[in-house]
Amino acid sequence: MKSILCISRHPPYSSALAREALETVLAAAAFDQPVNLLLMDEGIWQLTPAQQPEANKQKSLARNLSALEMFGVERVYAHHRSAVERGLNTEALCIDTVQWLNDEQVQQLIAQQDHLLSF
Amino acid sequence: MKSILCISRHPPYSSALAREALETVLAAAAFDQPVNLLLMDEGIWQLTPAQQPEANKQKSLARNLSALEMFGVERVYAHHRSAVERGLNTEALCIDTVQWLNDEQVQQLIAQQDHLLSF
Amino acid sequence: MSTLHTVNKSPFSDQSLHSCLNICSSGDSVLLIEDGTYGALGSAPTFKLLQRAIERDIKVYALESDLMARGLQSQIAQGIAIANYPAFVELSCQHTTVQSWY
Amino acid sequence: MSTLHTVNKSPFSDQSLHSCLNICSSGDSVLLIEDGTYGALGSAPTFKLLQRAIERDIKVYALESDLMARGLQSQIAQGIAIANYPAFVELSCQHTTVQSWY
Amino acid sequence: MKFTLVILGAPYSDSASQTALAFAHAALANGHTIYRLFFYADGVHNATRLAAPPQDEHDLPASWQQFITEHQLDAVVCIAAALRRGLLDTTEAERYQKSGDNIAQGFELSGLGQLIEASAASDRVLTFGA
Amino acid sequence: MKFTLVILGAPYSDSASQTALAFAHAALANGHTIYRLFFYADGVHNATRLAAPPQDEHDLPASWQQFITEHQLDAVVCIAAALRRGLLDTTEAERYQKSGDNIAQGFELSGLGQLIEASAASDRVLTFGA
Repeated sequence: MKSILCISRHPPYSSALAREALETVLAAAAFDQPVNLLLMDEGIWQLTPAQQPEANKQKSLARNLSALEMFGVERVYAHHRSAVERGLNTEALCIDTVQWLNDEQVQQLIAQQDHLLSF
Repeated sequence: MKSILCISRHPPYSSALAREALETVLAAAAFDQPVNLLLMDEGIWQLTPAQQPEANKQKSLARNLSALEMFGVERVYAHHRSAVERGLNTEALCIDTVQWLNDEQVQQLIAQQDHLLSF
Repeated sequence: MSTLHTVNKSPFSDQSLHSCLNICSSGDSVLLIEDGTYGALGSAPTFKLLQRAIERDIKVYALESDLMARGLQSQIAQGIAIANYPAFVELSCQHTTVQSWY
Repeated sequence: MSTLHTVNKSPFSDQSLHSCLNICSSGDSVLLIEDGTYGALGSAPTFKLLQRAIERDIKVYALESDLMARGLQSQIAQGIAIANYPAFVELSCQHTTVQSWY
Repeated sequence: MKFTLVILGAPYSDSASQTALAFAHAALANGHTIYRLFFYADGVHNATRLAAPPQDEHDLPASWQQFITEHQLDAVVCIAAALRRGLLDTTEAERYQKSGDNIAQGFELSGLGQLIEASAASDRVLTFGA
Repeated sequence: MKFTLVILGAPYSDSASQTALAFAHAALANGHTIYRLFFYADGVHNATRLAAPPQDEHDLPASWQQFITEHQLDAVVCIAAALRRGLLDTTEAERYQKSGDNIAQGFELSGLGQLIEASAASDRVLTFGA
């Protein structure tokens, strides 16, 4: 079995990329492939609480993030500095399975993988 | 007759946008519509000399820029600060019809227009 | 003679809002749309530039439905007004031209 | 265990190269492709960060055909090597994983 | 006022299409008129009739088509931009000997002259970038 | 080595498609193999058979198709991403009652499982982003 890390660096609603990254993670989990998700840079915005994309006729991404746990992806990794730089309140997020990583821990996580999928 | 200014802020080869901006300017000129082109931000890179996109099977944009004069677009406006910030040598460009504008002159140029087309 | 500037990129990753604020004139308006609405946060790297623009008599708005989509509506910095689509339309009428920064 | 990082956005407008250089580890390589090749210029805002990366034993390359398309091949900063597509392929074999910054 | 809207983004790639459509609805609701919609660059993908998104996702091409039909709007797709990107009507499919076409009813393939003419005839021109 | 390439960009929108194709050519020339090409997100537009760019412009969808056919490569287009964006084969066109289809021969519509399976089977996976 090869381990996959999906690195999601883009914000939630302006394009379908963040959603398509999550669908990839869910697919890997559904096929019992070891998979993790790392949010960094603008991808951090996927974690803001109280997202209401219905006004733009879009579906909430927070729901897909919540679904990860049910599919066996127990934590979502997120880059702490990306959040700090953006002033994101790390205590109030749309999911409660986030594990924050500093630069070094991100490097270690990447080094453990067989494959990276970049979104 | 209404005056049009096409503001081209994107670099030459990664997408078709810079080319499609030039095609718009050429079309306006062909229809005898008063039209000008302003290059700023990453659009400044369209002016670098010695572009050789053939290696990537693309056509040179410099040729389209040169064609503007034939269609009656006698100068190409370009934002001086964008060039300075990028270290572009303003003495060696792919065309010799560039008129450099400072921030204030860009503001004045914009204020004179009936319409802006943003590329 | 004035311009409505729309900006749709996040200033945390892209220079468009920065460029816009350097070029816009007194009497212009700036409307933050799509990912541009992240520029309404006080934590944005363009925050000071934006405050200076407001002091220069440039009005700054953020599009309501894009703020809501991103969960930002309660977090926007002072001096930025919330605009809905009808207001977007009327802003584009009040100004003579519209420049889109993307 | 090392990573090849490709970066395809210009550091003059986008933060991707900046983020990449903050995260990449000693022994990794960075390959500038497409508009990322503007990051090979000494005038780039990421220049110092890139020089420090080179000092940290990170190899930096720029893709030849993308440099040529943009007229940059004679202007790249010291310490950056030019790579063609066969070299790109071999870099992706020498490193165990590839991360694309875009 | 008379508006011309230039749409440069494809559905799903970015928000340009969605923002432009919401703006267009609001413009009509506010009592203005739309002289022309001009789909250019990646915006040509809004004219496809083959999109089949999941039922709970907004079908932007279908919404554009409905909006255009309902208000009898002039919706022009730049022909050069469309041909490059694989958007064809039956005439162009025949001319280029392509087996099939994919442009929805209500959209018309034409040249950049239509954008220039619309600019001359409109009070406001707005670009919706990708 | 066995490569899987993930292509996320449409022709003309950005360079992802062109870079991926040049990489793929070089990989085979260097003696490696390509286990699978996976077209996802906006990359699905590379699979159109209807593109008709000017003769002096590079026809990327045609080049991909030729490359795939010549080397008998496995080229999978993500079905969910394709349906959203208006890329269909005859089966899907029938299922969704769309009048037409536009996917070129050599490309196969399938699910994300094909990307996961390819990752498991490949030595290297590269993403070509937009």
